[in-house]
Amino acid sequence: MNFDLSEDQRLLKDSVGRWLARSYAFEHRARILASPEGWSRATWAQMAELGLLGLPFAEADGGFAGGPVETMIVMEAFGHALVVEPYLPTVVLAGAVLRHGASAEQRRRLVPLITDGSLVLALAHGEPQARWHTADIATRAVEAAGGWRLSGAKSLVLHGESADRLIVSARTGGAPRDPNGIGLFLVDRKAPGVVVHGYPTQDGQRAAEIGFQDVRVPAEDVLGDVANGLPVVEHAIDEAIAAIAAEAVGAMEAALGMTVNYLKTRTQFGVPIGSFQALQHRAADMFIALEQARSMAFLAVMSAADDDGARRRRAMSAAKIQTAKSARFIGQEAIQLHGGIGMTMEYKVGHLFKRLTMIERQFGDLDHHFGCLAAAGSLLDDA
Amino acid sequence: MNFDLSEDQRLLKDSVGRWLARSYAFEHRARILASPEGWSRATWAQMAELGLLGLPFAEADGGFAGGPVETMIVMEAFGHALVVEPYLPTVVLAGAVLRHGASAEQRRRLVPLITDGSLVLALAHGEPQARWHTADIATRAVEAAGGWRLSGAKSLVLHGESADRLIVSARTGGAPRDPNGIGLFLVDRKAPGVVVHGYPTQDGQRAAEIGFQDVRVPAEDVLGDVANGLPVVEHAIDEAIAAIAAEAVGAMEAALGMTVNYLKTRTQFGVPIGSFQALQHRAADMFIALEQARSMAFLAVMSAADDDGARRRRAMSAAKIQTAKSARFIGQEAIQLHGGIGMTMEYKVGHLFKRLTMIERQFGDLDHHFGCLAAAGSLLDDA
Amino acid sequence: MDLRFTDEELAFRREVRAFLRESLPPEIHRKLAEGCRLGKADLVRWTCILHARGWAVPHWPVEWGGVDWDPVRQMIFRDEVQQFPAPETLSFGTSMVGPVIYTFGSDAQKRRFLPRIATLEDWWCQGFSEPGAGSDLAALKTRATRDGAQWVINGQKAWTTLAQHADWIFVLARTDGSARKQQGISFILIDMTSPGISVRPVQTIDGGFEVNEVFFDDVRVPLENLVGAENRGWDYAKFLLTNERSGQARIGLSKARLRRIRALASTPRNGAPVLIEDPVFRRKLAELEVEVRALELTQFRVIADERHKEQGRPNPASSILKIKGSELQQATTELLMDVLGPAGLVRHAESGPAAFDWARGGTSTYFNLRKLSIYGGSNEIQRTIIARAILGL
Amino acid sequence: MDLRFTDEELAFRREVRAFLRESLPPEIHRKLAEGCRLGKADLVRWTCILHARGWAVPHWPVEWGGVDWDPVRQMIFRDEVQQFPAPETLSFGTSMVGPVIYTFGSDAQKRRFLPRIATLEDWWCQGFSEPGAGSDLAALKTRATRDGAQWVINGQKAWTTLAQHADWIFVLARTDGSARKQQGISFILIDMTSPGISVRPVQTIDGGFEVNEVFFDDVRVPLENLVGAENRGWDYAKFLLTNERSGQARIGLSKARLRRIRALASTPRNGAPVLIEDPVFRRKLAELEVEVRALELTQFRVIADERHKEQGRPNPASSILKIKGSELQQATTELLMDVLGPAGLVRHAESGPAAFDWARGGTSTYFNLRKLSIYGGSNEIQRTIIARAILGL
Repeated sequence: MNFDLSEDQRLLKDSVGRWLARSYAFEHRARILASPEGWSRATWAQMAELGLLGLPFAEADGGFAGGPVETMIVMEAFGHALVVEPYLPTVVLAGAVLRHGASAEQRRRLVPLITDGSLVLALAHGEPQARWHTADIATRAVEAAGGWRLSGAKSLVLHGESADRLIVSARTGGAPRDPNGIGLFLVDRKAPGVVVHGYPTQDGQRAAEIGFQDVRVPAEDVLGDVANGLPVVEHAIDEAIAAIAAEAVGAMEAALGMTVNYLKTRTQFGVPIGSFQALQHRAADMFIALEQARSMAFLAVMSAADDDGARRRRAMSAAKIQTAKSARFIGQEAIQLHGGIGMTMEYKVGHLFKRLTMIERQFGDLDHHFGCLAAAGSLLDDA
Repeated sequence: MNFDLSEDQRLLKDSVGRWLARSYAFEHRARILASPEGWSRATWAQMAELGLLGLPFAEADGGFAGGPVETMIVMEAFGHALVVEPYLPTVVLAGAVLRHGASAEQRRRLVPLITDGSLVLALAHGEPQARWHTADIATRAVEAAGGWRLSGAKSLVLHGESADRLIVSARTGGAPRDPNGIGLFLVDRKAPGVVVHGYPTQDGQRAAEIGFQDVRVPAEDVLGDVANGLPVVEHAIDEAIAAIAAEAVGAMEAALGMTVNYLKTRTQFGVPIGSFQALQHRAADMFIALEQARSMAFLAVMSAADDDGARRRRAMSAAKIQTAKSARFIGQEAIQLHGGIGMTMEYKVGHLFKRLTMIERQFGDLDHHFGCLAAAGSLLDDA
Repeated sequence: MDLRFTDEELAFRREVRAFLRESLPPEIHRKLAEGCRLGKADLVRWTCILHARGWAVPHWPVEWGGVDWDPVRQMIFRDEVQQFPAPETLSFGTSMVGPVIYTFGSDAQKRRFLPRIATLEDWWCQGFSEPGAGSDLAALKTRATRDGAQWVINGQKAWTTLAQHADWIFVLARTDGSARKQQGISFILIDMTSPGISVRPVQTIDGGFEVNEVFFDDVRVPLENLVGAENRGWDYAKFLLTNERSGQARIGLSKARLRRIRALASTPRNGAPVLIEDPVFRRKLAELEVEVRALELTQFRVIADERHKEQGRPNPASSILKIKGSELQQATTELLMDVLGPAGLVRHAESGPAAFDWARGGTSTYFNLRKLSIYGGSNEIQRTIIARAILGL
Repeated sequence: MDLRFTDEELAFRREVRAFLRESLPPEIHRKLAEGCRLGKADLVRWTCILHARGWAVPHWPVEWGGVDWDPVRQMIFRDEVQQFPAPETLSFGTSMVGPVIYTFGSDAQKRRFLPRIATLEDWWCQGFSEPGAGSDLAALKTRATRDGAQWVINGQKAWTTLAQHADWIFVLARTDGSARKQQGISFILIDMTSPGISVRPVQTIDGGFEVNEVFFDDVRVPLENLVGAENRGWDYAKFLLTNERSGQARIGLSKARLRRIRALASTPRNGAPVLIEDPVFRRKLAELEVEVRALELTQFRVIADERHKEQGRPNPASSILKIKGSELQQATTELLMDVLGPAGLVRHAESGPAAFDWARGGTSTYFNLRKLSIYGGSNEIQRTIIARAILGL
């Protein structure tokens, strides 16, 4: 058991941290958010240069052979800086689908394009009726000459409007909530029959509702077994949960840091408000919540590669629960301890709060993951 | 809408308060607790003199025509002083069964004996398998020449060992959890076939497990309709819930008062610990919890006579929930803010905590009443 | 002792409800029910309707347009308005400066200002907080210096809600710099069109524009715009803030939100299972219903208690209403977000998809209502008031 | 970075578990599993068994009976002992005064005391707190004045756990009344059979006798019973208290209790429905399991961190372990009470009915464990440590 970063990992952490401090200041991010696409292709190119976009892929596929720890390092830094670029959909989610579900030929075709920044991907999986249930897929894929035809609707597709290509899950068989009978298809966002309606989410990021009307997919763009795509998606979502748990840790750390700093410098009644014991104790509780979340983010990261799917999902649900609880508590307390200034768009802490509020719910809220965990038996025996 | 006590009610409150302050000091109570029966017949006689034992009964039956507000006044004072006498089983619980379920002839026979202190009663209703479910009755009553014969087991009968007579619920028909088919029977505690095993409860009060082996009950000791006794018991339990909600308010008020006093007088680091803001805020939260519980105790008291059983039970569950939450919070915080001294048997606040812990659970714990309320629809429309 | 409403009170409740049903424009109702922001025009329109009915300022003295309702009827009226939900009148006028003027103001001030507050011809805002004076309000630095027949105001106010619409602002300003902190403060009424005033709107995290910074640069105000006595403004402010506290419970709003939550959770949508079937969800809903009911009764008690108190004396128990009322509004909004599920992630302000319209206002209300535990005397300040004024710590 | 245990560590875990299974007397195991109090004889017996295996004081230096385990193995050992559950050795000796003696004591003290601590031939208790010195420990008033070759001790200690069984007590006493509060305190070892010591047991709310008052009336102690330097006792106490804090997480106990809860909730009893079927109950259980798991990982991190720190330097993060560890022990006991239902109302100490034996120990453990957030530096003190030492407030 050890928590030490390797030499390479420490270098990665330093370089990403330095780059963001230099190139992704809060004011710069505000301008990116206000731009039409809501993210920055210039920043994306810098990420490619830094090697971040190819991080989790095997060298044989054109990547840099990073693992979950490397992704954690990057995402934690992104959480600190509130990065809004399409890293989660392209590199984490779609990246995981490609790693676990695509053929070697497909990976060799696609990974270099991701790595050099010329291909943005999105995972179009969730549907309007599904709430958080991953198997609730009604989009249908019907075999047609030399390929498939997709019809259906996908909801809350992260960066769906900006993506060059979409990874779409669709039912090739089975009843609506059957975990079997789901295939994965690579679809050009501009293909005939694809209708994209993009919009901002509450934290300023972008998502889209996407309709598919008899969209043609050639056979070479089918990813893996057309009846067994769900485990691939679930593994990708589990990796994404680990990634946003790390992102949340970064954002919580930033929120706590800003709060402590504010408590030290803001004076009322002639003294810094950080000298008031009630506020000190609440800051201490924020610290505890942060460290508990950090511990569970480690668990998620370490479980991301676990091949025992049931144990992996228990760990992810547990990590998601702790992340959600800590994120809610730290976010709310950060605003409260800042007072009015925390409520304004001009100040970073409110944006951290909003991002944390979204992370709480992304890939399933507390209730959903408690349901999963309660159904999965005891967590204690996994230790 | 008004919260004012009438002149008579104010007098009652003053006289009970004065009597307890004089005659029921903490040290005196400790001696009573240590006595073989665990309660005091001398105190009981004083209660009779003060008119407390006949309080809720109609004048025609030999009582003093008090209502739920009078019971609240008495029970709140009892909570303050941690009274351990069998008032709840005799006057509140059995009293309510007699008022709602007995014949005029039976009331005329029994109420004067209660009023003058010569008859102690207990309600033997709960059973080992029932947890908190009032309809879960397996004790059976079979008709026999000129009366009935009872067989079964009752659990946690308050003051069951001291009672002269027991009011026993037993099934005359229906399946185990059927709300119909339950009758009520008056049984001499010393009758052949009654086996009583008394023991202390965690707060120092007394209860008993009672077995009934073919116990004979003459026809004149059947209380009301032999197939429809459950609504009578439930009404009695509802009145008891209102009574212990008031008792809890008294105990919480005493615990908060002791805590505030301790915060003012205990010095550490050269100042009274009540000058520490974190402790001030926690005392403020205790005060809020007390006032919220007081409000719901009022609701319970005002609903005790509500003939709409469903609405009455919603109100009682809501009051029980608020009581339990406030009792747990105030009890725990009172100990914590006292520190070590609160953990000792020599000091009253620990006894208040223990009684509050029992009240939390008596007649159903939080989970039980949340279940009742969640099944009963919205509380908001009763307002 | 009787917690039930009398038949007359119940009839009054029905009368208010019927009036709301008949008179509230449906567009305004819909916006409120969905937790969306009203425009100035909406509120002016509704205030005129209330005024026509004689109910714009029912809690005021009858001679200034009030209705002779006892505290219970006042409470029923507010509760019905909040539950319906219908708009409440602009509190800065009707509940803050109005009562200060009719209690402490001159006859000329009463005649001049009160009628226009009642009809919302004058939109008022509150100039109390400053960048350096939040919880420590008495640290305020804005100064009013006398120059002939005028005050000259210099300084900056912060978190001035809806100042962008305001015709008038009431400010606390320091008129005696040598006095102790709480003394030497005066309560002054200022025309927002006065030269030297500038307003900078500040966007809040829900995306809305509600608060402002207001700058005073040699703003000249007639001497007669001083309310009451010079240097006694702190007393009037305390009177005002205590009134504000009691009004902040807004139990009717929490009840309305809980009803919306129950309705949303019971509505099948896209064929997904309804949330109301989930025992954990039902428990959370029941938990909040119990707390709201308890606070409603606590509010009854505070109101009933008012009859026994001398008029105008602050009741520290009103701090309970502020603390629990704000916490319950925040908690109900959290539960609303739980009901929304993924739809809560969508921002509706601009180009959000119509499929999520049912979820409109949920998440942004959650963001917006974080203010409740901060403003009007933060909940930390209220806890300190309870500890000191009630518990004697 | 690797959170998994190595194969060797897993084998070690199995070895410890096998030893416990073979060696722990079943009566002792049953008492612990039911949350009942062990007698002195039980603990002496078990300490001898551990000592025979060489595991009585594994965390000590090897020369004094320790085992050369790294921090991870130490943690695995403690965790297995707590989870089993098996008794932990008497902490006043093995974890408090023992480490102080082998770190700061003289060679003579080491030779004299350490072996008898390891075998529990000497039962130690802790004389720190006083009636006027609880959270403010440095306010202690017990004095040691030098008289020839002896210290003369006068004063009173409070909350002295298990002093009624003790052969020895280690006390903090003031040896220089003129120095600043934290200075002028010395760390002295006192034979409990010395004339002038009296012990008054104090019953706690769970009905047990665990704490005592200890009075010192002209108690004479040889000068050589001073540990380390005169007037430096506060440093040794801080060293000791920080060790204590890390040990207070007792995650293994919370895990064992959660397993007992799950087992009880899954056992049909009298034909009533099992609680584990209730989604609300399952949620509460899952909630605690997540928190315990998180704290376990946090503990791993603190332990891993120890390798990077200089030996003996207190890690303020250990305050997290104390706060959350005590809160989780208390929370698991609350949930246990929920499982017990009506049976939790019964007192088992004396004549409780056998039908409720399965519920034994639940409620009284709940009462008893309220102490956890009070002693060993109250959780309020720990929060202040975090705010100051870690956050710099």
